[in-house]
Amino acid sequence: MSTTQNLTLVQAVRDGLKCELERDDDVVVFGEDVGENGGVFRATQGLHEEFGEERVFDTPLAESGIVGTAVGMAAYGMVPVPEIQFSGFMYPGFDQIVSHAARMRTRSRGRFTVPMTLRAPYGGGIRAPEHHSESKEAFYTHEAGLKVAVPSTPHDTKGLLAAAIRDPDPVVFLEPKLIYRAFREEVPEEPYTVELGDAAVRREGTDVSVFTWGAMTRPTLEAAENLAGEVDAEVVDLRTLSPMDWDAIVDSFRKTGRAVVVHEAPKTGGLGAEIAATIQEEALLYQEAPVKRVTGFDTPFPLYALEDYYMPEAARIEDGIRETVTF
Amino acid sequence: MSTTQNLTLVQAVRDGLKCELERDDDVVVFGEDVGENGGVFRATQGLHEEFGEERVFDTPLAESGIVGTAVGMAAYGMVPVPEIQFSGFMYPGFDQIVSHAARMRTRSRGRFTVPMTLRAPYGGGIRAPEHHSESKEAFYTHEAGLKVAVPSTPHDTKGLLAAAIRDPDPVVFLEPKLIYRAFREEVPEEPYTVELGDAAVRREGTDVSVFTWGAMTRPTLEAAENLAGEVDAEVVDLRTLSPMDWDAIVDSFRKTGRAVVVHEAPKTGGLGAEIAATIQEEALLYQEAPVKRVTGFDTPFPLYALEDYYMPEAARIEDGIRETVTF
Amino acid sequence: MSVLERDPDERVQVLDEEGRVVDGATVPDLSDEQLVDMYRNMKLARHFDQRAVSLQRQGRMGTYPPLSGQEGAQVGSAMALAERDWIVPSYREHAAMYVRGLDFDQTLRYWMGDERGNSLDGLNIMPVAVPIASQIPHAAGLGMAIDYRDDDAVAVCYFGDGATSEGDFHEGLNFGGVFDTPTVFFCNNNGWAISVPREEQTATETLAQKATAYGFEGIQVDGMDPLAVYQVTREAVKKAREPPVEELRPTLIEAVQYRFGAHTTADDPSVYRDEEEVERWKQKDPIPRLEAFLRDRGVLDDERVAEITDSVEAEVADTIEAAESIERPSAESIFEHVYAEMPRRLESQMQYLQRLREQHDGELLEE
Amino acid sequence: MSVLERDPDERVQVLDEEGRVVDGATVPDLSDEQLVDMYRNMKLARHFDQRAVSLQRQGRMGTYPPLSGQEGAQVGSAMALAERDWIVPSYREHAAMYVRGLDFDQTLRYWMGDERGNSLDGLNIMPVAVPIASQIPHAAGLGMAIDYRDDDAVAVCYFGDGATSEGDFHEGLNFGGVFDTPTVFFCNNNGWAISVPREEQTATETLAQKATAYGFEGIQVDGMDPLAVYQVTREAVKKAREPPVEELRPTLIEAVQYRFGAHTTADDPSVYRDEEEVERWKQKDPIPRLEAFLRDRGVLDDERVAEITDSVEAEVADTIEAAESIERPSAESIFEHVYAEMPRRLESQMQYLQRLREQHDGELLEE
Ligand SMILES: Cc1ncc(C[n+]2csc(CCOP(=O)(O)OP(=O)(O)O)c2C)c(N)n1
Ligand SMILES: Cc1ncc(C[n+]2csc(CCOP(=O)(O)OP(=O)(O)O)c2C)c(N)n1
Ligand SMILES: [Mg+2]
Ligand SMILES: [Mg+2]
Repeated sequence: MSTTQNLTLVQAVRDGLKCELERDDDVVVFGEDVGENGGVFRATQGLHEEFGEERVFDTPLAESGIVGTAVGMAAYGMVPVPEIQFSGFMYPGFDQIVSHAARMRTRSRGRFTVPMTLRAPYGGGIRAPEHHSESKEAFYTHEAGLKVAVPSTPHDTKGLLAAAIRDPDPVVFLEPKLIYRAFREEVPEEPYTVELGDAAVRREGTDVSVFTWGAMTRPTLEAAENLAGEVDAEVVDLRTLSPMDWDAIVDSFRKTGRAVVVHEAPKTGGLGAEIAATIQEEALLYQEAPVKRVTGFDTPFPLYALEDYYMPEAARIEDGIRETVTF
Repeated sequence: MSTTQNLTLVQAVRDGLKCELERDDDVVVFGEDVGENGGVFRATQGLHEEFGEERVFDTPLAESGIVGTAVGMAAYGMVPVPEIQFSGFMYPGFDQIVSHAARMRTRSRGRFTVPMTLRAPYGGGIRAPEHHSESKEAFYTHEAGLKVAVPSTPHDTKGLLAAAIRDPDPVVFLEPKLIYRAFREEVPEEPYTVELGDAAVRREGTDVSVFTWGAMTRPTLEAAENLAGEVDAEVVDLRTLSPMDWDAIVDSFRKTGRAVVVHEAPKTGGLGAEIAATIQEEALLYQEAPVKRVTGFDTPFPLYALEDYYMPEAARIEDGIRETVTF
Repeated sequence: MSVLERDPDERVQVLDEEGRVVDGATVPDLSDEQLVDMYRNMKLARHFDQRAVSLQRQGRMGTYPPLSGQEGAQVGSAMALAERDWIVPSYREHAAMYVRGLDFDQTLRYWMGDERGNSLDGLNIMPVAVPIASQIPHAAGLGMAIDYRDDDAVAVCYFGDGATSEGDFHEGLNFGGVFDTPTVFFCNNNGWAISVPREEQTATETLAQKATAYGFEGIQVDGMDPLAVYQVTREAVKKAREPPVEELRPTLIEAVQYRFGAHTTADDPSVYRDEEEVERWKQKDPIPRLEAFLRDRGVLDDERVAEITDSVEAEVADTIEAAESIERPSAESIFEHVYAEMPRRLESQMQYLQRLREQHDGELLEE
Repeated sequence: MSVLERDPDERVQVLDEEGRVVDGATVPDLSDEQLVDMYRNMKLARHFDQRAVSLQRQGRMGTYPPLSGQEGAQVGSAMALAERDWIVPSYREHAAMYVRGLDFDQTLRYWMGDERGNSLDGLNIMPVAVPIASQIPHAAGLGMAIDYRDDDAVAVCYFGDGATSEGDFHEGLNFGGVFDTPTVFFCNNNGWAISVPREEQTATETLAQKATAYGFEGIQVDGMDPLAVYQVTREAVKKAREPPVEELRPTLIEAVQYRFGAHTTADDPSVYRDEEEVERWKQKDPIPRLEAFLRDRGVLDDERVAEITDSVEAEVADTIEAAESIERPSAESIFEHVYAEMPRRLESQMQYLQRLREQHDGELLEE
């Protein structure tokens, strides 16, 4: 058996980066404050010292420049792993993401590709200033050519990150910062991958399927546990949001006939909509209740005094599950 | 009766701008090539001459600058009506749209507002180069604080545009360029508004509700006509995509029990998903078939040799309707 | 000759590190009262800042961006404006906002996570802008609007050294040049953008020279010399109002300074910079410099300084008291001010939240 | 002394409008054969351009961006590169791409709406970039990668005068300066961005002076003088490979030129500019200028010119024939190359389209 380390999620990010930097000389890590400072969340701590200025470096404060130069490096055969300091600051680089990273392969019929992994801490719950609590994964899942992953455990983090970095296509890798340091898990020291596109059933159940990802996985599991006895809920952590594991979703739903989707992002146009739409498309005849969405509201993410009202929490999720099974 | 003019859709844009420029001195129109050149689609033709350089002017080639200065002008009390030359070029200004235009009111608790109308030609079908055929309305409808409108007729164009310009909130006004000159309609010379948030039933029917907007309205109506006798389809032109007219959608669906959504945008995460999700949420017990989505594919919009395969056309929509009524 | 007409590499200074007037410099024409005000504003800002950091440490406030070291640039520039002028701040301009009329309790309220601290009613201040450089095009747009209305105001836009690398810096300044707007682009070059030093932001020698790319003047000033900052800003504002023939209204001011503390309370500067560097810059502290100058001028003495210190402490204590005694914002306020009129879907989401809270005896979702 | 070491306001020129070598200029060290090649490349590009415009008029091609007038800048710069160097084009660099190995039938294919024209197999050319200025950070990134690999290549990035207003211009050049990349930023200043004249893009006198904002050199060159362009580019490339001590590798070249025709075939320039202006610039046409120089040098005569004209016409005719005889891309190719491996949902969308076409007897969706 290989040795393991007891790591938090953010330490697993760091460990994943380290393993990939060791494995492949073409991998480079860069962004604002990722060098000597080791990242504002310490996700790149020590990597600058260990791999040197050429492999792990700071950039000017310019997100379009960060993503745009990554596209150029990728065209030359490198494997860029840029960081955007918070997902709310990806927008100045949005054009480079959707117009170039996502399309270079199509545009050049496979001649040029962008095997970039664009990391960003995402989601709310840490009493942060404005724009620091966004979850707008739906922007990226609506853009063909991109993949999107969101881990929910330290083990998955390292494995999904490795898979993303080795993936020949651009992956937007959103890290749920609320749980960066929330708990620890045994993580192999060896490099390994967790395949992109594979959901994980975190709790088996027969009454209702609850689909979620990232930081919402924990309150969702908590809600499921609180309801145990009353309701037997299956909890599926989607892990990769594009491409989505539709088989896992539809299979679970065919079994239970009821579903709840939990996400932090605003309800309208969030991924809950796509999941509900697909379920009724593929399995209407199994459907015994509306697919329920327990989500953030259709408002800007409020400043932190009110963020606890905004984000789904176990009690709210429980209510959603209960309503769905009693429909 | 007031006098009317026989206008194309793009002429109605121009007429709408003209009326609002006349009505309110605070309205200014600007963007790339909207001045002397009158816009690359002639949507602002003659306005520079008529209203002068102060009211209608060219800007440097810089979308973030265009939207960002509009936000500043709005804060000072003006009513900016910037144009982005094609909706595919809104991304360099995306941060200003989502981080500022959408949020200024919330952020300042109503002290500062952005009554901007951001116009952009949108959609495919005109054999245009890469990035000129996008329909990514779902990006804007997922962002709270923005409104989104897409007209489908010259009459609505003038009225919706006036409503957008007079609206105290930022409106992303997407103009279906495929039908800019496709047909003419009688349009009152007088200013008037078509209320934001109101869908229009374009064809009454009892068997199935077909929801669509913009350039897809015509092939959808064509499909409905082709099926007349066989299927009695109701066609609803949503016109405003945010806020959506949920009452109209759910009412129509309660009547027919079956629905099809037609849009050009990619399927996954497109507005069809939100409509399907809402229908099953609000009216599952009426639902006799899956809500069908007839949409663009989950690929980048192809270069024009293949665009006809990408865009829904009447025959494809007919198939979708038929499948839905025979489910 | 205007101080603006200098070689951009030559840094404007009025006071040296000991607070003595440097050779050839003219002391700006400010009354003793105004000078004492300037001093008091800086003292107040410094004390406020220290208290704010400790509120954060005590868990009474969220992340906070301190300004110690940067009082000279903020107070000096803001005092150079007329009542009708506007400022467009980033997130660190607490002192400039105070000078322009915003009480510090509002600033605290904002950093305590309450948007109402940012509503700025009746003040010519734009709200705090968090995305770096994104406020710069707003300032150009304000200038365009001021011009359109034929008003006589000037908009002063604050941003950091790191901000000069963003596309919005470029687009904002370029619009300023093209539309010849009454705007002062005021760069608080505090040497660092979190951990990235100024030298790694750009390969130029100065930031002021970037004005060359927009066709208007750029000038470097000692940002820890409040008199020099006042003077340069006043001339830039004057030029914006009444530009000489053949000259454009905007100016890029690079105020060279240093932040003594962390980037924000979430940052640990010891990871990336030496204590020795900090000590070196503390020699340029704007507060003792102006104090020495005013003592020398006979406007301040021990007694007056003690009085000011006391009044500053009392004001900050009141401010904190005020900020902490305000009632929490209501849950409903999440839904307010998203649109002028609340759309039906939002209303039903608000009702859902109200129902939820009732069902759970108001317990749900309370910390 | 390098030609780069000039006042940025002084425009480099080798040939005057009559094709005579200007006082003090050195003719670059090119063989007669190379010079004739340069001439032929420009003639070919001009003829191709005229035929492409007429293909569009006849409905045989979609929107097309013509280059007539800009051959000197494109051919002169591209010929200054070594085999291993890269170019990063916008959408108008057909001639530069040709010189770097891309046949014109590929260019036609692309503008006929077929992505395969953009696949550029085996060539050191990045694909056509449509969003203005967005390719500039790519060129900086290429340079960073070249550096990382310790390769000896240089990346030349083309963009227009309008592009200099975009944030990506700023961020790309700033990264170039900070990371000291082997990049030449080549601005085709053709006087207009669609209908907006250069004077309304920015308030500066030159575009070259914008290099001051990034810490490296900027230089203006007569973009309709292929020899001057060749020379300036060659020196910029040389500097990028072997920078003198204390100098940065990148250069911003502003090649001042004019587009004789419309912005694209969808544009009508008579709305915004005078025929008289066009005529004035036609005096500087790079083709007769180089022809006069080469006749004078005894390298060209009527016979040789006629031969070249014939061969150019034949080549373009073959090119068009080739482009039009290629089979249409398949409907399935919409789904290919979106990802390295086709996700299942995409596969089922492809199958749906195939089923649809079968059901409708292949009639559906065919023009
Ligand atoms: C667009 C954007 N990217 C990144 C950040 C995260 N961030 C906050 S402050 C900061 C450094 C800013 O440096 P500078 O402009 O010098 O201003 P200073 O804080 O030193 O006053 C960064 C990177 C942000 N707020 N916005
Ligand atoms: C980001 C973006 N905005 C707008 C456009 C539309 N557009 C295409 S070409 C052009 C003008 C470009 O001018 P310039 O940079 O001078 O290049 P030129 O075409 O003259 O070579 C514009 C506005 C675009 N392609 N991309
Ligand atoms: Mg700084
Ligand atoms: Mg141009």
